[in-house]
Amino acid sequence: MKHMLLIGILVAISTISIHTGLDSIGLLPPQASAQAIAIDELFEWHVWMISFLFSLIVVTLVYSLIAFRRRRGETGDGAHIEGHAGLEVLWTMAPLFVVVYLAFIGAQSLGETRRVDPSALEVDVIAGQWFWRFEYPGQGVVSTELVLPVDRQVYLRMESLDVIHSFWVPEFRVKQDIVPGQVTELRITPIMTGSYKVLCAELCGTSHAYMEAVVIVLDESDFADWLAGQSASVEDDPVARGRRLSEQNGCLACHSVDGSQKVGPTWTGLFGSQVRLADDSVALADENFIISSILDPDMQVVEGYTAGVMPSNYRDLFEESQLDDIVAYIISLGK
Amino acid sequence: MEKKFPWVAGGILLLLALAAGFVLVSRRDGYLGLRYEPPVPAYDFFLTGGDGGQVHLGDFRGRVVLLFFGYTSCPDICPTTLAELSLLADELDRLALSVQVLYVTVDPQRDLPDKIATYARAFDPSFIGLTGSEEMLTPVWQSYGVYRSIDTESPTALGYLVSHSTRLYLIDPQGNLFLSYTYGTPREDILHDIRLLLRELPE
Amino acid sequence: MKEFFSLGLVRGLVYQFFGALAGIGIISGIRALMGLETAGSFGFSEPAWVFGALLGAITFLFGSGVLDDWLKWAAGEETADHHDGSHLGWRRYFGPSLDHKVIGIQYLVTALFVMAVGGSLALVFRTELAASGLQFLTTTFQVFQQNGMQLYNTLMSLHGMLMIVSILLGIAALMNYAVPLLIGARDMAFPRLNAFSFWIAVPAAIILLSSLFLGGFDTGWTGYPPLSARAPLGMQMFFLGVSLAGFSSILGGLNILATVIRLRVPGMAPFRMPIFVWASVATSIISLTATQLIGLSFQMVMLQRLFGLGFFDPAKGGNPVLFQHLFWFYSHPAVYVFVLPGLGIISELLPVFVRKPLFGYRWVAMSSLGIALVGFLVWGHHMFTSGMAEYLRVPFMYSTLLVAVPTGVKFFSWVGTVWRGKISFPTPMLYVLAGIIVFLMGGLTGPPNATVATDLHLHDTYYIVGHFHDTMFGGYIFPFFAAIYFWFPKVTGRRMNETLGKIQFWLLTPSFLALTFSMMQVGLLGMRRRVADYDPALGFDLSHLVMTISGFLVAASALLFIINLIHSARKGEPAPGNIWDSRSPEWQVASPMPVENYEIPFEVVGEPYDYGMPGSKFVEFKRGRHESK
Amino acid sequence: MKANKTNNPLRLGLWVFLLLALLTAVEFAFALWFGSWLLLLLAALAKAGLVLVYYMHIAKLFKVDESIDRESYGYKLATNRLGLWLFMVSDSFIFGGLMLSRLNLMGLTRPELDQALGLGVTSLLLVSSFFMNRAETSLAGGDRRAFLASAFITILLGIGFIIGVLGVEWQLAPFGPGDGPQGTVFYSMTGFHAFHVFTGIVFLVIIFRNGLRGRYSVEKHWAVEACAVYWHFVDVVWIFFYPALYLIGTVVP
Repeated sequence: MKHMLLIGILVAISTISIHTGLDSIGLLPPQASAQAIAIDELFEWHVWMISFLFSLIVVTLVYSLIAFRRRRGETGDGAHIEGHAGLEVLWTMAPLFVVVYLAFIGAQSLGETRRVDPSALEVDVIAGQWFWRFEYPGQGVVSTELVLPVDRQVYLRMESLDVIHSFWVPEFRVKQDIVPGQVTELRITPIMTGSYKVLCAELCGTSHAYMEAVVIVLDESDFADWLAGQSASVEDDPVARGRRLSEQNGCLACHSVDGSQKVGPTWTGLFGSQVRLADDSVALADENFIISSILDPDMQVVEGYTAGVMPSNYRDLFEESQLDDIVAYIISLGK
Repeated sequence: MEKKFPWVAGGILLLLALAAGFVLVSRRDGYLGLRYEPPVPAYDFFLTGGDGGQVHLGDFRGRVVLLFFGYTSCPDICPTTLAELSLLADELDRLALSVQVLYVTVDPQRDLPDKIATYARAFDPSFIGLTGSEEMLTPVWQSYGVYRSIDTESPTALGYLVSHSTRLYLIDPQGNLFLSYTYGTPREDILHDIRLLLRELPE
Repeated sequence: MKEFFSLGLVRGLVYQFFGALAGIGIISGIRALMGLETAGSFGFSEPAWVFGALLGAITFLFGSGVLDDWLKWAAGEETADHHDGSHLGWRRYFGPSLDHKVIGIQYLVTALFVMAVGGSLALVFRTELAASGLQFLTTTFQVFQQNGMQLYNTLMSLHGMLMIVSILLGIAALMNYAVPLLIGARDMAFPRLNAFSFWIAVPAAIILLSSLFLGGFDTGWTGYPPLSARAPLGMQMFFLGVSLAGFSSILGGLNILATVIRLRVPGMAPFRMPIFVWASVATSIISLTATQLIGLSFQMVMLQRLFGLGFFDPAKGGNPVLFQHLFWFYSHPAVYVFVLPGLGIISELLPVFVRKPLFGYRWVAMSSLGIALVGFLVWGHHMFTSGMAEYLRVPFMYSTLLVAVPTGVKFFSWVGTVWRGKISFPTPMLYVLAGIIVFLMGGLTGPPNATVATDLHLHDTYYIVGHFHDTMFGGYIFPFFAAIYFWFPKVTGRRMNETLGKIQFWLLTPSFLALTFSMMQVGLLGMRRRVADYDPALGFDLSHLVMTISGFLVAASALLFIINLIHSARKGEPAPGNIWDSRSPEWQVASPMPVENYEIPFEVVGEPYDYGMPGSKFVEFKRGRHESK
Repeated sequence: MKANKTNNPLRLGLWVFLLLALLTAVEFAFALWFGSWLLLLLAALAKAGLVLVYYMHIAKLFKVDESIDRESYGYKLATNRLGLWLFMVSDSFIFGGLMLSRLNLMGLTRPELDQALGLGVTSLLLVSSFFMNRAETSLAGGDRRAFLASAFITILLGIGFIIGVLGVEWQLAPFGPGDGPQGTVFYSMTGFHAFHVFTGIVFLVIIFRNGLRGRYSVEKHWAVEACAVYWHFVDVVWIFFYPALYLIGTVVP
């Protein structure tokens, strides 16, 4: 009995120390959404269970290793104990109940994260190979940054243009894959203003690591000003339209506009330059070179870059006028 | 092995015959629509009819109500459903008096009272078209689980489209939500259910 | 020179080379006749490469000679039951042999080779990830028609699948070598099928590795479409390689099941079988059946790429989530295939070093079956965020958490076994204990992924990477090392060096714990899985440096293990007798194990683990001449 | 009527075949008048059960004598039987996966196919199953000539099935492999099944050739039994694939 008592104390000490140790290093990102609060509560349950079960097994194990180690010169075997039916039933049924209860509170916590607020702000999320685009249907605004009002649920209706992506903001906790061919939904209620990052959490190809966008949570009035500002500025200047198109469709995710080295060739000084191609021929970067490079990227691959990286479905994404705007924007980036 | 075969063969054929019979029977006396087990009281509402007057769902207590949600500039689903219902009304002949079709709008901005009423009556004089303000209609939509959203991107000749859920609800004479049908359910199934439901009622 | 070419492996490789060329030629010829494009990104069109690789695998089998007996039977000739290959010496390991012990060693060496390759790929991308920003896998870096980031994706994906293939080969090595010995059988039920199961894995591994040189693939080891439907040519080699390797696992499972059901010695009732045999049966039930689904899902994407069948192409009415259902229906039971043998090893070895019966033998045996069967019902927890039907999430949460119950029975029984024993700590025991603790960490970090709400945060993060490295090391790597240290004398008649073993242990365990702890720590804070780079502002640089260093230490310990293995094989301390004083039948016979296994057959007269009961014996040899304690 | 050893099982084989044919007709009727997938499933299960019990002799799997000598032919025969059945359990997971994909992609709708052709190839396979049983039973009864004749007929019928599916059906189908879910489902299911019919034919040719050379005796003819059981397994797969492709639910144009 002496062993049991000692082990009991050690297990208690170990559980508490593990739990406080884990808490002290700050396991989770800041809570910036109502969903985060519900999820972190459930996570707290898990941390307690992990600390307790780890202590229970490891302390008992290490204690036995020390207490029942073979002393020097000792021979013979240990106690001939084949088993104990009562114990076996106990440590089958007890975990069963714990596990079913855990699943029950897990279901409740899931329900908490999926609470529907009918007056939610609807935002359509468009994900494509390696960029994000956010459209506010009610207000007719399109932006490469997800700007949200605080304390108001946002109802994200998400579509993918090519492969499976996944919308995830660590501070909001919840994550939802975006599957081509269907619309997936996600509801988030931001509770803390500030700026966070949307990350793509499903491997989607070469630049998956860099597929991210900015999320800005503003209070109600700032958000209204931002909305007004956005919808007013529908330019009629092709270069501005070209710039907006290039941002929203992920061109600038791979092509830099300041000459810096990115996945694809830079656009500064591209127009009118002599471009050396992979097959050692040289081409003049005029309008139709640029347009053909957009529509069939693998036809004329620039030297030092690999074919098959740039998506080739722009043909059904852009109309004629939009291509001209993009060319105008490239021209504006200087000879 | 050899001796038992006739019994096995007989057993199989008997089993299949029984199964076929079971399917046949369950088809005949059961309701074909999706049944609310137990029937839930239908949300009672006051909406504006063609003459501007208030129409109360409760007025139709004692009769079967076929409730459908749509709008006048709806290109496809609503007109086909209403056409089916008008054919159904003809086939009901003597039972027609104890069945009432209500057509509630999901597009209050454009469907003014007289517009939706005349639209409904065009399919069958007995049909009643109902509309109202957004605040009056929202609770009705929600309680019947009607999903509606205005699509601004795909404008057609009739202005913006409203995508909406297309279920047809059957409210029994006691005012309970009893059955519901998906779009495209053949007319005979609805007719079969109405006859079954009304026959159970004491004449 | 002629002697060199007579080796089955060499002839197989030569046949594979020419078979592949012939396959490419045939398809290119047909395409030319049909006026289709014959050139492709790597010289030939994709269908030519795929058929070439497939034909190469088939001709490898003919060349290696593993089909010879079957071909004779088809031709109506009789063949000898057992070919006695002992006259060949070491060369019998390089050709098809029917002896389960030779096949076991062949599996072991191939497993270690594949693990070394897979592990070193990890070191490459671990070095890149040591600091944020791209250091050498940059966008302008070019090799095998892949830029730095594409190469990262390929290395990461190949690391995943190569380690899985090495685990499958490793458990096949343990099961093939030990199960016949433990149940007193002369050999496996189907020796030729056993040889075929090994030799199909060799061309499969070659094809899998060739994906690195044929443009790589960027989908991770899971190969989700639509990304895998548009990946470079290397994707097809990956799919084909895994499908072929799957046959090795399926037929291996079939063989183990038939052997255990049909060839146990008289008196060995089911509940008197060694516990590792129970674990092998549970594992084989899964690998026999579920493995077909990963083959099917991969072949479906291959058909989509080759012939345009729109399984997972939304434009053709396909459903990308269907792939995930089919894929995970295998791939979750697969992780139980990986760990069940390891847990069986822990339950088998613990009593020997604790000198005490396995606590609750029947419960532990049933828990293996329990894990295997419940394991079939839980695959949905990989898809909580995938856009599958909403109503499926809660049921899969309940079924996933239910798996923790039989796993718990194992842990508690191990603690029960250790209680009031007489414990000694040779190297195998160290690995068994570390296996228990590391697998416990793996098991306990599981439930947060099982409850849907927390999984919404954890899915596809480094927390998951830490979780499955814990379960894989605790459930396979540590018990695998323990088993080799334990059974090495039966193979070579010598024992492995204890001091080297302990050095390797104390080099491996702490660094591994640091590796997975940092993985989980950064994962919780927002580090995504499968990314070539991470934002310096997140402050993960230190943790990643720790991970890279501990990765190298783990690799160093693996290297030390291989040195110990090779050194001890020739110059290890001779160990002919029952050095662990085990009751198990194979230790009652002199080492190294004779080809016939048990010239004098034995009968089961007692319980397998009655340590501590004076005078009790597990097995009794028929004519009693061969007296043993 | 003297029920000697050979014609009793042969007559049983005939009765089983007739019942299978009747059940196929019943299945067709179920599809036409009831259109309830439950009835189709029951009919398919009944047919599969009949083939498993009477043609594939599943009972032999459990009537095993443990006590005989481990190296004897009888003991090895029982082990071989277990191995074959384990293989078929494993292979059925591939067809299970295909069936689930079919249900996921098309639900209770089916591709637009020629019913006469469907019934035609199905009866070809059913008749071949009968002759396969007749071949195995004749050999077990010692009648080598009848075995060779029936085996040859089975080969012809098998080739006829493959020509019917690949040669005729694949050309006539109103959709290509890439046209929507119908193409995907139809070509993958019939393709995987036809491949297994092809391997069955190779197996048949081998046992036919060895049979000609007198390699098989009444006591030792495991290869023939294995070929028969495998052939019936491929037939059982088609028993489930046929309603899933031709009979269930409503046609999608």
